[in-house]
Amino acid sequence: MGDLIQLLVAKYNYWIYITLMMIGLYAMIAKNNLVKKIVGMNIFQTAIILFYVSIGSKKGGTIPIIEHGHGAAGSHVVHAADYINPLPHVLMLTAIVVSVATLGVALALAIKVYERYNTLEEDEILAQIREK
Amino acid sequence: MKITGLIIAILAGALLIYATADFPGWGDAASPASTHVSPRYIEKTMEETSVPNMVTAVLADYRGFDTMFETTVIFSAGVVCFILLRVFGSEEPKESLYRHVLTGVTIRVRAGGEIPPDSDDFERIDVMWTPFDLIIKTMCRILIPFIQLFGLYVIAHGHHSPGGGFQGGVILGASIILFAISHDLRTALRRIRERIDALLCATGVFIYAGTGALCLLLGLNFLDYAALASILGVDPITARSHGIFIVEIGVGIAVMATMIWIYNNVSSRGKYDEGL
Amino acid sequence: MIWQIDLAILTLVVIAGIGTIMVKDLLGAAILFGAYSFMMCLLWSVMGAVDVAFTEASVGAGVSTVFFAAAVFRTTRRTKD
Amino acid sequence: MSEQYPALLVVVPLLSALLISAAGWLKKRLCFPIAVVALGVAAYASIGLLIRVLNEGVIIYRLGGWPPPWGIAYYVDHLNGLVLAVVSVVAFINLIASQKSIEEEFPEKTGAFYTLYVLMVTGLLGIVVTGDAFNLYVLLEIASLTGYGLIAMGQKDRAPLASLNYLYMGTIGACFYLLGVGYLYIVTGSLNMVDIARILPPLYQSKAVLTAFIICMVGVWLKMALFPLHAWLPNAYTYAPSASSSLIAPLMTKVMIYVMIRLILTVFTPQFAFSNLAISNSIVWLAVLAIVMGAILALAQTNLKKMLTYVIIAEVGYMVGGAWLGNRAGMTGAILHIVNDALMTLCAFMVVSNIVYKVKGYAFEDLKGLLRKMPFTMGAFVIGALSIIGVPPTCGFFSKWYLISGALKAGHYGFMVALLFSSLVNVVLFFRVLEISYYEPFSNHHVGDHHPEPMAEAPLTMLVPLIIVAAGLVLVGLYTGDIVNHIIQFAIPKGIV
Repeated sequence: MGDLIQLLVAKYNYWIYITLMMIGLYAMIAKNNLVKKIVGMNIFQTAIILFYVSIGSKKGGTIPIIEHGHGAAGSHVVHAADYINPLPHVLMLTAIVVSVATLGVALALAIKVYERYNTLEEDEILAQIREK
Repeated sequence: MKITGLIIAILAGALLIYATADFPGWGDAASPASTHVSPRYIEKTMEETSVPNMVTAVLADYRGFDTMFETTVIFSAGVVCFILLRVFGSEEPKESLYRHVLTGVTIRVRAGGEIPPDSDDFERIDVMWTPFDLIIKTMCRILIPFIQLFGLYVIAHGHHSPGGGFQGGVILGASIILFAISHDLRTALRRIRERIDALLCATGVFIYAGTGALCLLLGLNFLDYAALASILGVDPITARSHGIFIVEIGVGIAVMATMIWIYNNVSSRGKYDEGL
Repeated sequence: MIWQIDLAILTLVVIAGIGTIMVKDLLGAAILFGAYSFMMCLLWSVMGAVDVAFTEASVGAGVSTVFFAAAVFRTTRRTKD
Repeated sequence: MSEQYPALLVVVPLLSALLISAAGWLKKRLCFPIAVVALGVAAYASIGLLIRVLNEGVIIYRLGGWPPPWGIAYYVDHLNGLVLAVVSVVAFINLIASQKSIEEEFPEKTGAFYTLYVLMVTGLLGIVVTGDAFNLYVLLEIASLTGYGLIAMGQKDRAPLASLNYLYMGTIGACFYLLGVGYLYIVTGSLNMVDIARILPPLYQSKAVLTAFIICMVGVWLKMALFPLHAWLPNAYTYAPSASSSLIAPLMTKVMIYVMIRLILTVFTPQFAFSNLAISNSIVWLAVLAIVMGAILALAQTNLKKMLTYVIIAEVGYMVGGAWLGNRAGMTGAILHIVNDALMTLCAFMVVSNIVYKVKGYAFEDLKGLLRKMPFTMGAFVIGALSIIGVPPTCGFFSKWYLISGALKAGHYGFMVALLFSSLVNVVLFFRVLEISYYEPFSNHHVGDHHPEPMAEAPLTMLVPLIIVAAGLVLVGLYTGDIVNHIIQFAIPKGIV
């Protein structure tokens, strides 16, 4: 029992992130509305970003900005254990940008589809294509 | 489809959760991610780039190449939205509305009808027009300069505090979008024309990639800002700091312009006629 | 970081996420997505990722929501699921 | 200058894409020349790079001057040197060939179209040249985003929907890849491919590494449209404008196969992929399924372009299967087939764009009488078809030969049978197309004194590149021995026998 609780405490964060990812993935596959799928896509991407950010977290670490930055280079030693790992943050800044770019393109495409078929529901669009 | 989706999601989730068994604990300071590559960033950024904000230093210098392509991604999203949605030489709208400013009377002009002369008396309004709201317009007018000032601060102060080109650029872009929403798209377009906006977009990315190419021409590797030392007249470490600042400005310009560009195209369906 | 706060925010994030995909109105989904992004931003600032939180606040909760609203405005709010 | 080639390869197209975008607003006439110069420089640099690799071995280029695990580094070895040359040459030839059709189809947006075209090539070259797992993701997104835009410009009715579906699938694929990299990062702490490979061996038993491998592979398979995950591909490629389909069809799937091979060979090492995991056999069976289903579905199509897209799906099966056979011959066949299939698909799709340019359609009825009307185009088509079928002097034969001998060596007869079956189906497919194009349209026979329709060939700027590509198919076939002995031989690590 003790082991289980320890496991739970150490890992519950990851499990919740994965749950979020699966909410997004489910919405992308199962939803019928094109914009809903785009929302799901964004949830999926944000959950992955959350996962990455949590890789960088460090118990007892502070935000990755060095205090007394001005002219103090070398005057006090910086220990790696005191600061949170900045690398995942950098990667995820990039990933957020990618997700907003994808969002823009996806919405533009959805508007194009709507202009042509006058609906955003996938089954109605497919029915219209089949009719022709 | 719903069942398939659920099954796929549950299977994928189960696989991912199964793998967490071998992960280091959450927030473990001894995990490989915290001990292999990152300590150098934490301990050496000040010495090597003299930028206190490690995220900025890693973003624009150690992994500056990623960031250049991140800006390119945004730029290509802008171009894709433009190429998909923009309609040139739009046919005359079915009907357009004009408001007589003094009396508040609304005139409806059918296609082919006579358009009121271009004067201060008449004002073109959107079909989905909401009545003139003094509070919103005035508040936005007052707020926007401060938002823009904050955006510039975020870009400029990215070395020492959270923020940088990307965040600042988004804030600057958002201020213009706020202007477009609180007034209307045509007024906003008169401030930043489409062509200027598109050129700014390319210019921003060009500043970034051009800085890198300049380093290459000065004899060092691509994006090695130390090469700028000879031009800027400072030592190589400070040159890195300045180089980061230059590319952050580029990122800011590109992101600002692209956000506006995407908004204009999406909100007006590429007609640049009536916005949100 | 305080685990109670962490857990509370995580729960809210999951609720907001489920709400976003369940609500039967696209404009509502857009707004709920904004709320979801804000929770996410909160979570990241709690974790110490200030730059990422800043970006998410301006992009996820700000500009993305505007894009969604603009797209919904130009198409339709109606959705079957 | 030659030590800067790896950077120039990516940076010159990127800078020129920005210039093109500006030129699109200021002076439209300049767009095409800038694009030609940019891709020309890229092609020159990539060939120069390949020659340097042949002489000196692996080239490492540090971007920003930072040493590898901290900064991003480019690694150019024989494998990606070869793929780089293919990508840049294919993109260059196709750019020249499609100038006419681009300017006819998008008179107002040529600037934006060329921008996206060059950006996409930048992305593809970057994917191939990079040695950093995360950098690969960013470039993958550039290539995909521009690809969605290029595809959605096609037929008004169907292209946006097809492109949107591609976007959903592509984003899931890219996200899976990103997640896989995250799983690797959490257990290794590194993003550099070589560095990850160095750290991994003690961790081979870890569940996290296994999961990372699986989700990376699933992501890449989604992007390359391996059979059960292929649903987005046929519509997207069929409804795309001809200039973009002849860029995307030859390159996108092939580059993703390169990524898969790179993941197997460099990141996870062949020992892990082939020996530690006992899944290679089932993946080859998946490839068999892809080949058979691709061939059968291709038979069911009634238009040329869609038929070719299903042929691509079958070809993806060839390469995946070859790579996963786990022996030297199979891997050689897979890498050689990346080169050959890029050229073959380019040839076939350039033929389609010539036909579309002249006839305004690509359904089978539109092809009637084309053998007389467009003899050179159809001649090139015959060579492309022979190569796809796998007839000796053309290059398709040789890669198939290696694949089959790999299958024999691995004792995987299912894969061999699938290859032969698909060749037979290809014979039927292409013979049917030729038969249709041999007969004149019906209406002509009713006219009493019937004159054969005059020749109406595509313009020279489209025809000459096509003929060069067709000649290239035969040339590559003739020089296969050299390519294998001098390049591919060194691309495969010694561990694989």
